[in-house]
Amino acid sequence: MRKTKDNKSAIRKETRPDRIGKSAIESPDLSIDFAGIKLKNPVLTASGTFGYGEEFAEFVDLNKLGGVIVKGISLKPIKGNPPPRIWETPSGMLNAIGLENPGVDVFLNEKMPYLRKYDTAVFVNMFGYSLEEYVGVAERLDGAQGISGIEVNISCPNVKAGGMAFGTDLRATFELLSAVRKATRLPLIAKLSPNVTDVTAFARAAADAGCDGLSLINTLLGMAIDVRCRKPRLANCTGGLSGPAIRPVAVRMVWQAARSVSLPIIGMGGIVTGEDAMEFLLAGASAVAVGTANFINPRATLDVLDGIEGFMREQKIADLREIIGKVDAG
Amino acid sequence: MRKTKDNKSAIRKETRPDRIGKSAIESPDLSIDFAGIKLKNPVLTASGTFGYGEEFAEFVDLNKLGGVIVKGISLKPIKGNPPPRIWETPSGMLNAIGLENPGVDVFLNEKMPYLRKYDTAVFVNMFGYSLEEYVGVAERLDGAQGISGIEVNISCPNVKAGGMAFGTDLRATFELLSAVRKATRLPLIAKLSPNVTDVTAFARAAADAGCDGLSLINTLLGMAIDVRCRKPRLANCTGGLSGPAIRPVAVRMVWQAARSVSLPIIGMGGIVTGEDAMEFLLAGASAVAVGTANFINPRATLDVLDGIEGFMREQKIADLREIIGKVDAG
Amino acid sequence: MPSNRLHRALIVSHKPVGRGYYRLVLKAPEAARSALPGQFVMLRVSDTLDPLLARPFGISAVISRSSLEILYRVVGKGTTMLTTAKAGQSLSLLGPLGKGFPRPEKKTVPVLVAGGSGFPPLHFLAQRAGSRTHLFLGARNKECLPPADIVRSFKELADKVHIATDDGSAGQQGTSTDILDAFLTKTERREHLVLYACGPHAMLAAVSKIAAEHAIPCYVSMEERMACGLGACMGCSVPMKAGGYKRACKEGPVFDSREIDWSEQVLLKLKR
Amino acid sequence: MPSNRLHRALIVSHKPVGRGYYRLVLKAPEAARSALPGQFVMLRVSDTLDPLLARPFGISAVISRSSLEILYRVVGKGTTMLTTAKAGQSLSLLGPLGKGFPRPEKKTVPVLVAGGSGFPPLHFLAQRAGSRTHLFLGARNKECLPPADIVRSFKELADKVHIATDDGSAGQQGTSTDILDAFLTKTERREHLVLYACGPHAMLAAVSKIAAEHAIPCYVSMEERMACGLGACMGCSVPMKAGGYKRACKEGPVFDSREIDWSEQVLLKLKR
Ligand SMILES: Cc1cc2nc3c(=O)[nH]c(=O)nc-3n(C[C@H](O)[C@H](O)[C@H](O)COP(=O)(O)OP(=O)(O)OC[C@H]3O[C@@H](n4cnc5c(N)ncnc54)[C@H](O)[C@@H]3O)c2cc1C
Ligand SMILES: Cc1cc2nc3c(=O)[nH]c(=O)nc-3n(C[C@H](O)[C@H](O)[C@H](O)COP(=O)(O)OP(=O)(O)OC[C@H]3O[C@@H](n4cnc5c(N)ncnc54)[C@H](O)[C@@H]3O)c2cc1C
Ligand SMILES: Cc1cc2nc3c(=O)[nH]c(=O)nc-3n(C[C@H](O)[C@H](O)[C@H](O)COP(=O)(O)O)c2cc1C
Ligand SMILES: Cc1cc2nc3c(=O)[nH]c(=O)nc-3n(C[C@H](O)[C@H](O)[C@H](O)COP(=O)(O)O)c2cc1C
Ligand code: FES
Ligand code: FES
Repeated sequence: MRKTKDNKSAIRKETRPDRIGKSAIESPDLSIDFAGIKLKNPVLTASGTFGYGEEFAEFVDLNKLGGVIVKGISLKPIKGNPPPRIWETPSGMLNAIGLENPGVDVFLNEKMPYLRKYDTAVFVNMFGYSLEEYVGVAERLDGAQGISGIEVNISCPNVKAGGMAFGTDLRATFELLSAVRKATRLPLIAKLSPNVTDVTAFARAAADAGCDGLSLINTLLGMAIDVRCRKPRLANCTGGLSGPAIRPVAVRMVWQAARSVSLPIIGMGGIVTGEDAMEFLLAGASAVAVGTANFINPRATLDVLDGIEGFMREQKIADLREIIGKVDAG
Repeated sequence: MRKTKDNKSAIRKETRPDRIGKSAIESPDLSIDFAGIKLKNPVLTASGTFGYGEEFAEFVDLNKLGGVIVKGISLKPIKGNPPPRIWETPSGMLNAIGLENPGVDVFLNEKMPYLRKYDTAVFVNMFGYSLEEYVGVAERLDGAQGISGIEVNISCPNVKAGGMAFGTDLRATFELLSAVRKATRLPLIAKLSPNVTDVTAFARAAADAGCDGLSLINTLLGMAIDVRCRKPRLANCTGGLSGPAIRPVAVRMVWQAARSVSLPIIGMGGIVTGEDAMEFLLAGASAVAVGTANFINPRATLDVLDGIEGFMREQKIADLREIIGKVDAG
Repeated sequence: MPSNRLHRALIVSHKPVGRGYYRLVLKAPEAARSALPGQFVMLRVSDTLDPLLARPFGISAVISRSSLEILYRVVGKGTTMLTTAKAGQSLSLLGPLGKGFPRPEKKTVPVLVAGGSGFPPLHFLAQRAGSRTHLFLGARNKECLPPADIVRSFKELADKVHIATDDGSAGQQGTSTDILDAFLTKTERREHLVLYACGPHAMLAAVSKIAAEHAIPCYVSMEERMACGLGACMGCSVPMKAGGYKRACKEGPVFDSREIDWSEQVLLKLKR
Repeated sequence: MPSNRLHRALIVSHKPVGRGYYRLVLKAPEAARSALPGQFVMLRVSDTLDPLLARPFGISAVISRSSLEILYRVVGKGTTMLTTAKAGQSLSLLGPLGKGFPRPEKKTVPVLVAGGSGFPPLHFLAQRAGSRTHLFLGARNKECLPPADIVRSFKELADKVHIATDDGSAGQQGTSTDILDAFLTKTERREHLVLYACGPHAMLAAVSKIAAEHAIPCYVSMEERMACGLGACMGCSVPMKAGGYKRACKEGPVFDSREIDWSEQVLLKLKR
């Protein structure tokens, strides 16, 4: 697959008159152009919930996915937080993994070769504990083969420095993303924090810094307590809330962001079914990422894809462009 | 019941040496002094989920509750938002009632007389569309009989002006609460918005403005879309997410706020059982409010109360002070 | 103070009855004793937190002094889950709730109009109202009509059952309101007729209009989304002509059709 | 590419077996064929979103070429809900997962140590390991031991079953590690002994210490909280002496006890 980055800001693709009409509906067109990246379909995997692809290859033909967003990568290997790291909550879960990862060099040497075997877009989620580290990772990724885009995580609630500290401060967000922008020619997608008063301000900051797309949302900061031990359920004390519980917040933020900037958006947060995904597309996302659902059903990505396709057939929708952002909010 | 407001900032009550030891555990002491208000127990009803008490009197002996927080009251009657106003989500619900209420005068003339018949603390939740309206309501409540305290809602996500517009701006929060503070001698409880980057800053602003306590959290701003009609599920487009889905976010915010100010806190958000309530108390809340759970079980308040009492017995805890804020966060 | 409206109701029987419907018989003596046609109950379909809220269902019959009947259509998550409840288990039941249909007077000839899955409360009304009743049933096609057993039961209870389907696969071709209008037009003594309708909003608006044209009293049962069923959440509001809203669960679900602001109603709710 | 580890497994039988345990037999031919002692499966207890995550359970036996057995204790929301699943229904099953116990060599005398509800994977190991096996069972009191049927089954499979209870209500008074220590101390030919342990972390740490003192190889099964079971979420981490963490679901749940950093482990996890 060729991964072009021309015609960056466009979510659009050329009209194909031959695919309009009845026959088109029988096999609806799910391909999209996301920030200049051609995707077979809008279904991606949310970072940190799909490993580096390999973990799920037994269940999902990676070639069928719109793309894989890998677990967050940093300059140096990171050990992560002590256990317990996860806790289940009503229709959701808390995690405080602490961004455990083998570092960018090991990733490029040991994980990318596997992913390159597939004809699917690869997005590398990355982060740092300082601006310099972010830039360092971006520089290394810039040279690497087979990477369609970089998803910059400025919103991880589970590390003290870095992560959310950037993503909840407008100025820091702008400066960080601007610096990363200079460090790479790859398409840049800013993954925004939902733990802010006004997500649209951060969306604009990302646009101003030259990003090509947005991902939202990351997890909501949460906490649960073991009332008998009187200790937090997570050793890290607080963690990130994900899963269906947060979907209404996620749909709202995607909708708000889509109305305030023209960048294409990867929507995520609690997607389990094709209909869930449709909510995000209608709210204005050009693609979606399936996260926590992978844990309860390793084939969730394909089920979501089938659901979207089935819905388009049922509703006689030939092309995703007839859906994206098309909620009638009165 | 006498409702004093001396010794405002204290959550504490006098030690009663006669109640310590084994016998105390057999009937644990659930009474608390919340901002100078004596409560029989820490279980209150969250505003907007328990009507004006009367609606639930058939299921709950109001005399058994720590207190009733009534549906939000404004200066003039308010019609509310057009339907649909509610939508169910995974382990939660969205609402955009739009603060429908009969206005402060009707409230005082028609609803308060009923509540005064009970020996339970009454907290009046109130709001306005302008600072002047907030002040106006506070002034009227100030003179009224049988009101233990005012809960100032600066966090309703469902009205365009007012509500959340105040609660997400630090300066507006401080000015509004200061003005309301001047308008009444009743204990003032600020109900904070969870839709902010840093809830502790708002907690401090409320303390600085002279509030006597905090309530948190109000609902998270959310949205759901009917994918077949391509319309928001709520006529108001967005709404407030409540219920068990948001509990981890609520516990986290209570914990953060309790560590940053010394005001007593009413914790709420997804409480369904006594154990859920214990999480809030351990996180630092001095009292709890049961909200959405009233809809799925009209006796939820009493079940929560029984659960807390049973837990204290099981754990041989004689007094709530042994619990409040006692999470060991390492 | 155990309320006599909050029950653990034993499932006496629970069976599919065709056309996507289930018949659920619940033992809840206090509820059965006091239930009136048009009232409803809130049922929790499971003890988990998803689905969270109880579901409202009209009472379709009182079976004995201690049991009542619910007829429900499987439409989504909650009703699908409900189908797995077995006889012998019990469910949390809140009710009877709301105000029922005003009781037909002695001379009244009740004209019942049911659209979609709106027939259950009307079935209970037919059961109580006696044999003068006329029933109008409308559906897209035969398969969308109420279950055959229920149609039979209506035929036993009522004077006449008038059926219309959009495609003519059963009864006359047309909508229930078409045949209702024709019936009213040709009926000579209209002074004792009273309309009772339940179904989708668009159909209720149409029935309401016809009632006004023929100057016949008309009561409609408004099935709004509900969270509490008790008048506390303010979620189930119905727009009133006089301005403001009333709560379907408390002041309704049955309203005099002239009270309702159908313009706004229809505009906003065409979805249902 | 239908994976052979993701199944809709038919419930062949599902019964309470006493002392708070249930025995669940599932038809999952591919899983049954390849399962090894120490491996586990993830079961979804319902199709709703609450509880959300699948629950991990050790495989306690392979019953036939096509069925495997799960023994579980009812401890919370998920296991309570699971009890309502009926024979004839099917459950989503992912597995077998993880690495099992290293297969005992010909001459090995396997010494199994089970605490709390940690016995199911050891039961499968006993089934495969043959009659030289010794089993140590410990519990607070008689009622906290594994179900009587299972104890009996262990007695049939193993050479000797050693029981200890804190209160002496069954077997010897003391902990399983007390009697294990005594056994090892008095055993003369220790070179063929290999320890296999499963249970609460504190007990595993104690067994690990005893193994080290007696210089006997020791494998422990670490039951961590899990979300995915597939090595993707990084939620099930076990701290390693060499630094960093390994995933219980992928590199485990069975680890050589010497690999694990028990200091941090015990400190953090005394809750379980
Ligand atoms: C007073 C009243 C009486 C009713 N009586 C009956 C009856 O006798 N028999 C019957 O089959 N149904 C009746 N309904 C409708 C019934 O409540 C819904 O079909 C049911 O709640 C759907 O639940 P679900 O989880 O299966 O659907 P969901 O998955 O929640 O939704 C599926 C569809 O049903 C609609 N819906 C969901 N909840 C409600 C609700 N509370 N009210 C109306 N529509 C809803 C949704 O908008 C959606 O389109 C009544 C509703 C009301 C308000
Ligand atoms: C590899 C592995 C094998 C296991 N094998 C068995 C077995 O064969 N038989 C058996 O009865 N149990 C086994 N368990 C434990 C079993 O997974 C838990 O008891 C179960 O998940 C509890 O679910 P619940 O919803 O009923 O409890 P919850 O309501 O979720 O929690 C109740 C208690 O159980 C603990 N718990 C919850 N989830 C887990 C988890 N994933 N792992 C460990 N503890 C947990 C909680 O900390 C809490 O104290 C195993 C666990 C693992 C990781
Ligand atoms: C266990 C876990 C690990 C995650 N790790 C990362 C990560 O490394 N980088 C990142 O940007 N987001 C991470 N996320 C957030 C998800 O990518 C996603 O934004 C979030 O979970 C919401 O989607 P969901 O509700 O579908 O899971 C993680 C989420 C979970 C549950
Ligand atoms: C239907 C509904 C109406 C509400 N109305 C009000 C209100 O008038 N004033 C207010 O401060 N909070 C209002 N709330 C918020 C609740 O008081 C509470 O803060 C929130 O729902 C979280 O608690 P819960 O998850 O237990 O419901 C309302 C919530 C719901 C669900
Ligand atoms: S359903 Fe709550 S007020 Fe009617
Ligand atoms: S359970 Fe997810 S990595 Fe082990």
